[in-house]
Amino acid sequence: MPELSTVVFYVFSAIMLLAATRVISVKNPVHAALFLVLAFFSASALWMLLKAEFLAIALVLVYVGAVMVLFLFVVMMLDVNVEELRKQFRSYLPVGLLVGTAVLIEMALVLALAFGKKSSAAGETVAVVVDGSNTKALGIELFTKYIFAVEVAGVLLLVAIVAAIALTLRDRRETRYQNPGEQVLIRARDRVRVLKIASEKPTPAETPAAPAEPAAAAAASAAEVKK
Amino acid sequence: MKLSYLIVPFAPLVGAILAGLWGRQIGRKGAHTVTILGVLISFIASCVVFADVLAGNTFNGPLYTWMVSGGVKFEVGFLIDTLTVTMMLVVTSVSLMVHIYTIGYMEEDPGYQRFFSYISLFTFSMLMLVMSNNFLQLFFGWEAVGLVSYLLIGFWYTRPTAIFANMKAFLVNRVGDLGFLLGIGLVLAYTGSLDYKTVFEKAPALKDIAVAMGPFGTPAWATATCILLFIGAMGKSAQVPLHVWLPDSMEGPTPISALIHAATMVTAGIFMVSRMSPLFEMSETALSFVLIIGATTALFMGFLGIIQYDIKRVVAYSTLSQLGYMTVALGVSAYSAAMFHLVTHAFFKALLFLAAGSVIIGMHHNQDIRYMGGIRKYMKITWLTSLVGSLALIGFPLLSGFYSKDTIIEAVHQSKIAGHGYANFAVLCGVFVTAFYSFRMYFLVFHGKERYDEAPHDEHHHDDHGHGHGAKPHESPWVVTLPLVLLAIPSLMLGFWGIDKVVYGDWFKGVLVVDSSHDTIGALKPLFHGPLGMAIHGLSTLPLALALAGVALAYYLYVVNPALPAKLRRQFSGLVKVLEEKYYFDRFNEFFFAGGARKLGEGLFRFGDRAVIDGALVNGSAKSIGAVAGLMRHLQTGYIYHYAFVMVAGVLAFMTWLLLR
Amino acid sequence: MKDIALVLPEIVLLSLAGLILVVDLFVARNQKWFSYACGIGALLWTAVYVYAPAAPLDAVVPSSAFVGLVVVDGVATLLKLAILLSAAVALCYSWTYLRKHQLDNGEYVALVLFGALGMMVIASAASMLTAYLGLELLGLSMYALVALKRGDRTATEAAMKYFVLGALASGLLLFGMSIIYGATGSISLTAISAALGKANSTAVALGLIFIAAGVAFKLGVVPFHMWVPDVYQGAPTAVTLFLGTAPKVAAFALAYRLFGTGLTPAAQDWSVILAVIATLSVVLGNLVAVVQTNVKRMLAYSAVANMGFLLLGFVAGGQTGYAAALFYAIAYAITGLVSFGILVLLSGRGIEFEQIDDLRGLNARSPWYAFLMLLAMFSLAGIPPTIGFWAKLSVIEAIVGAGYTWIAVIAVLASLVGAFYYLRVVRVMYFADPTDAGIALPSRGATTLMSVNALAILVLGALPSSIMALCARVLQSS
Amino acid sequence: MLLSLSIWVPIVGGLAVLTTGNDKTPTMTRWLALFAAVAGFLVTIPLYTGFDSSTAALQFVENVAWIDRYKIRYFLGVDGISMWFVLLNSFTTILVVIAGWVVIEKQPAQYFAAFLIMSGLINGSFAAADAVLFYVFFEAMLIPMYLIIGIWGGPNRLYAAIKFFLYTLLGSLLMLVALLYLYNVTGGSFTITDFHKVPLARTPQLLLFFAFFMAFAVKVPMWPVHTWLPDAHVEAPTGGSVVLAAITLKLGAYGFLRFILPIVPDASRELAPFVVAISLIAIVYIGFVALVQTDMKKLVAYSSISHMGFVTLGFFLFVGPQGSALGIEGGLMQMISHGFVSAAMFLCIGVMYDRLHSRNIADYGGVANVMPKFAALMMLFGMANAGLPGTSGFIGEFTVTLAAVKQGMFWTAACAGLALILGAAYTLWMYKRVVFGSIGNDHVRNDMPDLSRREFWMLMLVAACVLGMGLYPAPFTEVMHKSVDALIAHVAQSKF
Amino acid sequence: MLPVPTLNSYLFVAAALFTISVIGIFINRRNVIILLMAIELMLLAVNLNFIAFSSYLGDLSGQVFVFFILTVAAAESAIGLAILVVLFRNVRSIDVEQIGTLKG
Repeated sequence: MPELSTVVFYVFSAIMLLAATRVISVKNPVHAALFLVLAFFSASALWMLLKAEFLAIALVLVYVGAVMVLFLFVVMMLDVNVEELRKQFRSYLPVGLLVGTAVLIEMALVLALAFGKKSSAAGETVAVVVDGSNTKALGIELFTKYIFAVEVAGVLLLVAIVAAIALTLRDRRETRYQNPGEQVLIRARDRVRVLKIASEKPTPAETPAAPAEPAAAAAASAAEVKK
Repeated sequence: MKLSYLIVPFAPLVGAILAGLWGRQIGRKGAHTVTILGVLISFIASCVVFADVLAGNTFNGPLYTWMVSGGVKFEVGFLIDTLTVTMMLVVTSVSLMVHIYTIGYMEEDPGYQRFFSYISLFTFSMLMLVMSNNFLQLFFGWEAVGLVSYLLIGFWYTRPTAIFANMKAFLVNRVGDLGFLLGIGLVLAYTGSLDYKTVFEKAPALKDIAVAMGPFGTPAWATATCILLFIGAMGKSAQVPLHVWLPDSMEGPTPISALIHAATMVTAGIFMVSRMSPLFEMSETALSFVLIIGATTALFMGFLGIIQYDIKRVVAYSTLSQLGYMTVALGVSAYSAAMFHLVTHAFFKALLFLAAGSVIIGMHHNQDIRYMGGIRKYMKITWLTSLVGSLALIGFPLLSGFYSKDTIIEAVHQSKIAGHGYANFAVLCGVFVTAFYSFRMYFLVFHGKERYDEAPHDEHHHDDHGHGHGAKPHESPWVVTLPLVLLAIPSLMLGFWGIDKVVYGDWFKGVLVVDSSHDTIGALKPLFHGPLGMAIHGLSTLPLALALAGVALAYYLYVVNPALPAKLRRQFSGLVKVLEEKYYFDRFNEFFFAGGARKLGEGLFRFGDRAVIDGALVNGSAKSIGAVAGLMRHLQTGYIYHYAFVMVAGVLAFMTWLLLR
Repeated sequence: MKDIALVLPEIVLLSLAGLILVVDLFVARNQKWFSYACGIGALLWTAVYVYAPAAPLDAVVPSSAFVGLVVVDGVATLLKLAILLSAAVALCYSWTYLRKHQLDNGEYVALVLFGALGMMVIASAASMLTAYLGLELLGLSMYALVALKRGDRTATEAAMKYFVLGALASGLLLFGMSIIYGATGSISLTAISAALGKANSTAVALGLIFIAAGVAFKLGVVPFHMWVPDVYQGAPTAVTLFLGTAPKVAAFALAYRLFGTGLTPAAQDWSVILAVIATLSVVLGNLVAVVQTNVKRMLAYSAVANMGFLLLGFVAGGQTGYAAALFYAIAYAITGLVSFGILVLLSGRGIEFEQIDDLRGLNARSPWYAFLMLLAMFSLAGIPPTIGFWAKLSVIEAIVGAGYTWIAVIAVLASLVGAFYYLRVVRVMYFADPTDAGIALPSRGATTLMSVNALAILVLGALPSSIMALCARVLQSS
Repeated sequence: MLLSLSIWVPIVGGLAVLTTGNDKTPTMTRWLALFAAVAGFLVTIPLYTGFDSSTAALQFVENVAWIDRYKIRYFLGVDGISMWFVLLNSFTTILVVIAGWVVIEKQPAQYFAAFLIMSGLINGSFAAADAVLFYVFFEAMLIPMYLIIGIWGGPNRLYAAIKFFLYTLLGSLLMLVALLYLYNVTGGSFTITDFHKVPLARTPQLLLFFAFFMAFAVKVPMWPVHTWLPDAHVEAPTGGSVVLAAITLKLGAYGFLRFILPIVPDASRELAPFVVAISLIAIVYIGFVALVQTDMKKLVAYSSISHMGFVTLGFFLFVGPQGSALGIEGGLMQMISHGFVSAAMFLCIGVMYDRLHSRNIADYGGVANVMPKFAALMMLFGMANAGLPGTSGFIGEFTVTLAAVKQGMFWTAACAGLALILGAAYTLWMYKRVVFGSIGNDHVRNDMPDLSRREFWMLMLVAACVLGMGLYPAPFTEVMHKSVDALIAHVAQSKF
Repeated sequence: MLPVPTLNSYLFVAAALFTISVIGIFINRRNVIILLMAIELMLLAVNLNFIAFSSYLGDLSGQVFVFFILTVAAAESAIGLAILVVLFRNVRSIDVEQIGTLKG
């Protein structure tokens, strides 16, 4: 009878791979996101097996709690026509599977060549524990040895914030607003432009009242008010 | 180095430069004055040198070092000996005559100064050629005279025929020059020097060395060299088959025909072979080659003279034929005879040409002998001098041509060299032919019915006398007739005076080398009993009989029975056609060489350069790069999944490499 | 405190960037030049901090900080200087363009500064972790910058492609890093280098392949180059200018840190991989550039080819090879600043100046700019006496020296093809008649800066000795 | 200092012209350009007067470190092989400036500047004793030339310019690889003389041979990589054609002597028959092609290729110690002479082009009637082109042919000698159709005044050189002997 | 009988996950959001690798790395989604095939 951990490994591995397969194959992005959540959960379980408890928790918290929610948000927000996204999926499948299989087989072969000896010999995971807690150990590492990296990661998040805001915030330029400073500073000649229009020579045969009207129209159009 | 040596060639050069560069400033008179003065000085200096050489002072030395390369010293220098001085005298005297004659002949030509400049330049070049003591300078002169010849044939450069003829002359000469150059190359390659003296000294040891000449097998050095050098002579001296340019060169003004294409330049080949006699004597094969070429030229070019109507062309063919005689003389090692004939021929042929020119002036630049006749009444001096010239040409006893030509015929008779039988026949037959066409022309021009008013109107000739057609012929001015008279004198006397000294005497001793095994002149020497004796003996020999027969026939056909020639012409139309077409040499050359070269060039250009190199290779590779690029840009489909696929495929490829490693 | 002192430039830049972000909120819409000036000032000020403790550059004693996360050595200092200066210059060129294209907001400056910070982190990376974080910092800033022209369809499309492929690439890189970590048991590059001898070579090779893919993506070399043309073309030209210059130096830094220091013992493996990648890039980049009509896209393919050349320096390996590649990166940054900078400067209001035909008759309209562009083109083509020639010379020298003569032959033949399209730019500028399409004539200040920048191509082309020697010496001392 | 001056005086002059030039009123520009060109020539004269012809070593040496990283040095020096070309180039620059005096209306400042800068660069490549320095100058001159053809060229200039550039670049890039290879073999030196000394096995020699050969054969140009030349010449403005023909082609041939022969002597000896064969093809094939050209410039361009065939032929005639000198010096003389003659021919065509704006032979005819002075000068140059003794054109062809015969390669000499006929044929035929004959059309009658004073003296200057060299070439060869002998002695030794 | 999971087992699982996500990226032609999710999956696979190695090596730095990857991944998805939103505003679609105007 296999150990529990062994069973757990196989079960969650299977779930994770299946969920991953579904992620890339389902038609509805909402479903995909949910399958992704499933995959993350399974992965989290595997990480637990590997005694990386903090990371396993963090994965669930960060990913499932935050990132996936973001995904779902976007999916909902974008109002995607789901039906349209389904065509022509299968026709590319064989090529994709072929290459995928090739990649997988080759990777498996190379990995077997590379790490086969090591794994067959030990087969035992080593919990990296300092003072009994993975979290604590990790924390100490992060804030001593890796403080520089933490800072850079912080900048990274800042960049993400700046970028996301800069990209998605509706442009202020599109809203019209008054600038009192500009309004005060403006001068008369900027506002009203007097155009000289060569008056047409009135033919004597026409009525004498005729010239008055066009002149008024010209004056009206000449006074062009600037913004 | 004596000053006179320098004066001889450079005086004409100064004249040429003055007349050429400042022609407009010094005017017509100035131009002919400086050039004639130059040539006169040159002539006088030549006489001085002549006297000096007579006194036994020869000279061989460099003027300056032209270039040194690869251990070879290329020099410019003079070799003054009897051969040189003979040529110097001939060149300067004939040139002087021609200069004077030109004053009259070119009187109305707009290119007057240019003309004088050219002929003086020619005189310079020719003198440099003959005075050279090395092959380089020889080649210099060789090409320089060719250049001036080119310029002068095309003197009337608006005439299409003239500029065709001059190009043809230059190119045909170039063919000869190629041979000449290669000959010089062989000389240099084996002797390591271009200096005559050194070469002649080293030659005997080298003569039998086999030379690898590709398709021509491996002839002996002497044979190869001599034949190649002779090819040069064939070009310059218009030997079959490189003779084609000479008749056409008559497009040039007549003084040129006299000076360049009769008296001097064309004999450069004869002079050169004589100069190279130490080399030619080493190879009987080469001599045979020379002999056969010369004999062919002598006879077959004579035939062509028979049917020509253009007065200058008749003389031109006679020149060809006479050059053939000289070449024959070279072939039988009778160099002195060749040189002697060269000298006499220079005078009487110059005379004939100038006389022809005089006739042409008299006929208002009509050259067709069918429209002449009976001119002797109007142009007495021209007539008489022409008669002298013609008689000298046919070898009438006591006249200069007789001595030189008869000696050649006798020498051929004595020769045992391969081809001598053919040559013997050719020269004898040639005597008859020469006599016939010479007197055909003579009778047609000076005797018989006056036909000058029948001339069809002719557009391209140079008649701006203002006389109009049909005007009576008139005697030429004294500047024209004076040279005729002055040239008639040596034509009459030179043979008689010179034969014993030049041919049978010691004049060329040590200069012209003859191997005793084929010394034809040496064999004749015992038979020679003075010039008078030779003339008397000549009366009873076959050549004179043949010559007289030719004259008689001409008289019968063109004076007694003038209708007959036309009939005969119709009768033998096939033969006449061949002669009219000059044995189809021109046709062949034009079709095969000129046309062939153009076709080949066109083919290489269109196919080789355009289609293959540019089309297929250069633009082709550019196009294919463009095409490949155009295809490859389609890999960039714009779709993310393709991009991702390519990336993954790249990784996959590397993993495959890793597994197969 | 020593640790802090070593990363003081980064701290300064970060603080200033944050400050600008805040100050910008209070800067009026039409006074944004102030933020830009501050940004440029921040970059230059940081450069001073980079340079000040370090002089002379080749005498910098390599010192690591933060328990082996960061290393400050000559290479890092030089690279940081190059990055900061080129970023500052790019920002100078961009100002007018951004204003004309209504991109003149404070976020732009901040993102550029953060990007520069990321590059600095890469340059100093002594651990795979730091390298990765720097890379992501740069990457995220760049994604955002490309997308910043929000209303523009092509810009957002480019950003999306860049982002997805970039994420894929960093996934590949991380996968490789995890394998290397597994094989060597460390993420510190020096430790990896030490452990590599004992590690399983197949595992290392597998990791190398994935790391190479990640680095190759950042460099933009075949077959991981597919984003380059689309992003260069789609992004606003000012962003392209930034993207095409400093990050190339950073990409060198990444490659140098990973391959040149961490994975050196596995050189016989990765040099083969890089040789293939580099050769393919040189050939494909030059080939496809030939048929482009959009000058930005053409320069993108040219960048692919040039980065292939740069990578050849790594193929050659050793100090010589890295020095050649480093010199190449700097030379390319200088040239890239000119070529893209001129496009940026000449762009009119709201119009992208990007078709090759837009340059028609430039010589008739502005001979000076035509000449400067000509310098850039000949430098890219590698014709002396420009700096581009020396860059190519050093790289080819390195690979010929390493025995890869055939690659050198292929590379030079490909750059022959390359010369064709660079010449086409010169051709339209000089030989064609000008069209009516208006160009903006830049301000005197921009022209002066551009002149200095472009003449540097020529001057450094005539006297490349000092900078070449510097590249070699900083590598030796590191 | 002299060599530096010869390089930098024109370049600085060019920059001065470029910056101070005023395209609206170009008089000052022209005079400044002429001044720079003349100054550039004057500084080269001491190279001849101060030349020590008793040594094969480099003279007027300047050797300072330039790029330490690769031990690249600013190493200048001339020997008997290169000295003349510096002078020739500086002289030609004067001609070019005069030729473009009033003719160039479009951006004259850029025009003159381009030529002056190019002049300096060319001097640099002839004087360079460091391979990279050579390469830098060699390549850099492509830029001004590209612009010259492209900006001031004829209707098909775009194609011609790019073809010229890429063709040349193709060769030189391979050379770059070769240089770097040698750098590694020598253990880190770019000095050309070090390349000469380094031993090399057969295979690398052969590969290096082809790398260098591509570079220089394109430049010479040799068949079959010659097709850029006719296009470039036809489209280039007169000055461009002059420099291209007179100078840059020489650079290719110069490369044979400076690089190929001494660096890979064994490969050179082994492949000499190959080079001789394609030289012959160049001479004969191109001669025939030149015959059928209807464009004067193209004709002269093809004739240049044919003439340059003699140069490469001469270089690769390995005849004992003596004969080689004849061939190599003959080749060098042919190079110098061709510098004068081709320049003159292109200037002549330029003179006609300036009047009728056509290069088609068919558009002319009877030019002698209206331009007698010009006709006379062109006759001289035509004859020089046809290799007439007394002109400079003769020397090279003569000596190379002699050298070939001397080598025992009679058949080669005979084929090469065909140029004697072909050269005369195409030159004279063109001359006949263009200059001789009656006036071809009204344009010739009305629009072709005889030479202006400027043109006359420009052509006279060349004419003097052509004749002077033809009549007294000794001074030209004197300075070469030692260098050529040293080269031959070097080539005779195996490097294996 | 199930074998006890070894390091290799984890690596295989991670590799499989990695492969699935890669396939997801290039097989998906319709939905950009799924692309982003596939990227998350890929990072998950990498994390699994790191943690597995970390455990088997007894070295904490792998876990530290994972911590940062998680952080970065979050930031990345934020930016990715922001870009997606902007793109959607321009294109009115999240169809991958719609974003192919830049090509060639």
